Amino acid sequence: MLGVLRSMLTTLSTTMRRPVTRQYPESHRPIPERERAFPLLLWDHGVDEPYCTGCQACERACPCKCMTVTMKDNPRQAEGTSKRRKIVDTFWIDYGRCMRCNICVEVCNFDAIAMNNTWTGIELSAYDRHDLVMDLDELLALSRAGGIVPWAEYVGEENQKLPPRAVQAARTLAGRGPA
Amino acid sequence: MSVEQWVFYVLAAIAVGGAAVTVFARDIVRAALGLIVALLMTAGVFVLLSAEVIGLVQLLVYGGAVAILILFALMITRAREVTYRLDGPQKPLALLAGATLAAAIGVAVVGTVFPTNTDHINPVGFVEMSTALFQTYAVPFEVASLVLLVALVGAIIIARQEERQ
Amino acid sequence: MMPVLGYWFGIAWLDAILRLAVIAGVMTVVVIFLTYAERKVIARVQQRLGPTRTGPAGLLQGVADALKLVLKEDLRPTTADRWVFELAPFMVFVPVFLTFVAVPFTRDLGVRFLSLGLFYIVAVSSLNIVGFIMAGWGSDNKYALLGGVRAAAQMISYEVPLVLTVLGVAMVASSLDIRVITERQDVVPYIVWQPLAFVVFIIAGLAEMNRTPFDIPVAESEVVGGPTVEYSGIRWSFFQLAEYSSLFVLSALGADLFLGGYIWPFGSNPPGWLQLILILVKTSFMILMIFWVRATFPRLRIDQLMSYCWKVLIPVTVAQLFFNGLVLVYRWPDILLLVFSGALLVGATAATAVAVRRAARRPRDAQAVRDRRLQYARGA
Amino acid sequence: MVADFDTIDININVGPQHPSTHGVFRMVLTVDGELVRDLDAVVGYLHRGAEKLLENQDYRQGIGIQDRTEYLAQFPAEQSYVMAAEKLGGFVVPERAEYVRVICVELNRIASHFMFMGAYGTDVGVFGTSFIYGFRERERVYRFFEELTGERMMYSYFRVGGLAWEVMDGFEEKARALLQELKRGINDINGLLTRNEIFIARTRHVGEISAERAIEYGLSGPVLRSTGVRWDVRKDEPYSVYDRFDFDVPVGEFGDCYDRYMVRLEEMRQAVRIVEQALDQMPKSGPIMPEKMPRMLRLPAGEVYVPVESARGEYGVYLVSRGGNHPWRCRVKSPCFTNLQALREMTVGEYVADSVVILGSIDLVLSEVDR
Repeated sequence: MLGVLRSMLTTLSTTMRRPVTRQYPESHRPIPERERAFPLLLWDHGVDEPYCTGCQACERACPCKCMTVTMKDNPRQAEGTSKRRKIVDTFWIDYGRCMRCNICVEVCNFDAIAMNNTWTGIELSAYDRHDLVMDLDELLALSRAGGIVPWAEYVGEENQKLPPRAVQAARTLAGRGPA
Repeated sequence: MSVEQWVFYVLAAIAVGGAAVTVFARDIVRAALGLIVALLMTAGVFVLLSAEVIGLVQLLVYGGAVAILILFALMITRAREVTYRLDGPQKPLALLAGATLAAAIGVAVVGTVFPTNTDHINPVGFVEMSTALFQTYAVPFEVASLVLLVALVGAIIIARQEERQ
Repeated sequence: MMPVLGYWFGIAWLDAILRLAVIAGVMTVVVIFLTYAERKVIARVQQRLGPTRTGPAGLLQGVADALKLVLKEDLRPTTADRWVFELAPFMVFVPVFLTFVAVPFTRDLGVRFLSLGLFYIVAVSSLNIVGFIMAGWGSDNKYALLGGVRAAAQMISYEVPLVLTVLGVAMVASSLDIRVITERQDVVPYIVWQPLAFVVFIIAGLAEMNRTPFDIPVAESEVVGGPTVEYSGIRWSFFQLAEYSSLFVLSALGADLFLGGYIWPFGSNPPGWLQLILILVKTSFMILMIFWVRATFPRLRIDQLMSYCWKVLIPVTVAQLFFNGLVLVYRWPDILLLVFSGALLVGATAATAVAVRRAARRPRDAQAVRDRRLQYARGA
Repeated sequence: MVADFDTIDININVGPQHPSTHGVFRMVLTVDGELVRDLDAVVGYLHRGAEKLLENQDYRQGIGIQDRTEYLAQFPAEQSYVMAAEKLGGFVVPERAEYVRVICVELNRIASHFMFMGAYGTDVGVFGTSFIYGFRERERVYRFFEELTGERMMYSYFRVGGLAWEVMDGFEEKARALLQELKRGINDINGLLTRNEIFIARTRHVGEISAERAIEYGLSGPVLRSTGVRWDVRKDEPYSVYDRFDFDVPVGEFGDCYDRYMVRLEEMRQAVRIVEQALDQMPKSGPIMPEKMPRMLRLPAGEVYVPVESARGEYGVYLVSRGGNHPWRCRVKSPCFTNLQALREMTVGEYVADSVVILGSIDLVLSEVDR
């Protein structure tokens, strides 16, 4: 009988504590800096074009084959406004297949892809799974609007004592924009 | 007809219906449910006759306990639809017994002089009944309860025998 | 509701119909808010917020649920026994509905005040077992059948201690009229004279209502809702209605019988509004206890449940009845009622706890036990 | 005539959509009234060909599959896989990485056991309270992991040779604060269930299995230890840095459901101890990957089997490499699959209600059983 009473006291004590649940759509919990939602492409505001050159390293490294990338000659290199010889032509990521393993970020030579660490990457829902296939514009939209910046820009010049590449991997994704 | 009469006829009709289901249903659980309906309606008739105690006892004992036990037993055995004829060699005897009982009831009903003035009924109170049962007729009451005891023991013995086989 | 309704037009049957309508309305409202209260209370126990969306603080959640249930499709499995299946919810609901009739809430507020009220409630409430059996059998579903059989075994067993406890109170009050019983408690509520009866009343009541820790017939993790597994929509809502109204009725009854109802502790005739507050507070107390228990306890197993009933509850309640008889017949001082009842309560709980602990510590040849059970079942 | 009224056995199909089969597991019970006469376990509803997938992916990609194979104790699964690859390639893992791995694995063990406690309480019939208590604490651990790795469940944080990236700032303080919270959570579960007479009555002497039979079945983990066999890969075949910690291996007495619960409860406390020691001993800085790791990992030919003590028992990865950047064959020895074999023996002769409790006490992860 004492055990039963002890159980009841335990439940009584938790009744006195503060609820741990949240009113979700109204109140978001802060998500950590390293949050890995779905991969996004980054926008080079300096040159006003994507960082991505369409080299397909991520496509080859993707364990679930959710990416399709094609490359083209960069017309702006001919104009002289950009140093990139090649640039991404089309880029699709099927968010329905992506397993958010971060490997694409690790293999990217241009720091052109990052895992979305804002709520926009988490609150994804669609009535049709085809709506989860993102094209280049959609992938670039957040970065273009300043919602996510490359880690190098984010931490600033003075903090860039770059650790070995593998160590740094997670950091390359970081950097939430102002809002 | 007065309201009471209406109520009586409705109750009686349902009771007869339930009894008919009990007899004619091929599904044995349905038959038991029919029996419950008949018993409950009888309780209603008792209440209509201002014999509340008897009515409630009827509900408690027959509706609540006996019928449930029957159902319980039937559900465990799970004998569904009976597809074969249940007639046995005892059919004439059963007919005879049924006819005798019907005749007895009929004679009793016809032979009794019922009070015609229903405005003044003297309901038997709980206290009077208790006194009657536990003081005046204490010995017969206890003897009657012995029958139940014997039935219990008998049931256990039968169950044990089956187990040993 | 006596003074409110009076005898309308002096016509008995119209009056009866009106009273029934009043019960139906009150019951629905009570049930809607009880479901809300239960969700809220259990949520707090679990450090959650509970319903918050519908209406202020989620108050209209129950209404929304009720609406949803009413609008949902009413499904019937093709192999179900049509009449049995469709009538079962009403068979569960009607007896609970009828018990509502005899519970007095204040001296003047109640549907009917019967001189045999307690007996009436006991008799009528036993009937809803039939409904559970009908649902279990009529669904033609093995989970439902298992649940139905469990319900029958459980409810018929726990009927006995429940009756024996209220009988103890009736003996002390020497009346079966609930109003009389309540008003005899103007000085001391019967929970003091009969603590054992009160505890057993709650335990047996929980079992009668199929609530945790005795929710074996409807066990979600085993038989997935038991008899109600095939029901949906409005028919399922009748089971829900029955469960929560019986919760309310039983709590109100417990408050009347053991906690001094609308009388104690304010003398023999407090004003009407105070009576109403008293009964509401006491009923809520009972209901909260039951919710709390629900949020805390695991479920018993059917054989443990049965042996607890037949080996513990019934002997001690019978013993209490016997001692009550001695005290009342020989006119011993009332305090002995408390002594006997309390001693039985302490003894029974201690004995149960010790038995469980000892059984838990004692080693056992598991395989032999299982083989014996199997052989027993085979009747070999 | 009489024969028609005999009681008959009925088959009850529990699962794959039954609420308490912990995923898509199915068991067909033959019951006589409330007594289970026979049990037929059906697995395979969650087969996704994880082993085959592993054969087609390089060693880094495979880590993500390991997370999904064992979705409640992901770090032990990752650890087993990366340790197999390290053994094959002869890499030496930096000490700091080993400590971080141990911390992750043990926290993950706690999270997994919390999940068990919650689900088990629900199996026994607590109306969600134990579930929320368990999930509340598990959520804390997952928040911590999220901060560390960026994902709540599918971490892919361990890499062949070390870790994918450095721990976050304030790792140690956050871990210590987390442990304090977890201790309180363990006390809550303990207070709710351990001494409760109803819980004891429901689980004690239910689903017992003897030590001999358990070994014959090849059970492992808490299910084995509950029978009194003191066998734990961490102690008996120490891997990683487990030989540097002082911890006990709790064992049960009867091998019943209650003992399995108690063993897990005690294991949680021991895991807290391990994490505390690891935090003390951990080098404050240092590399987390060997100096020279090739960009694309190619392992020499050979075969290797590496078991680790997962939350559910011995989780092992058997790798066969024929050179190249992906395994030629990868077999996962999953503890649940082995433990599940004993289910029939444990359950037959018990009551229907117990079958769910026994199943819960094995602590299944179906994706790991079916792979």
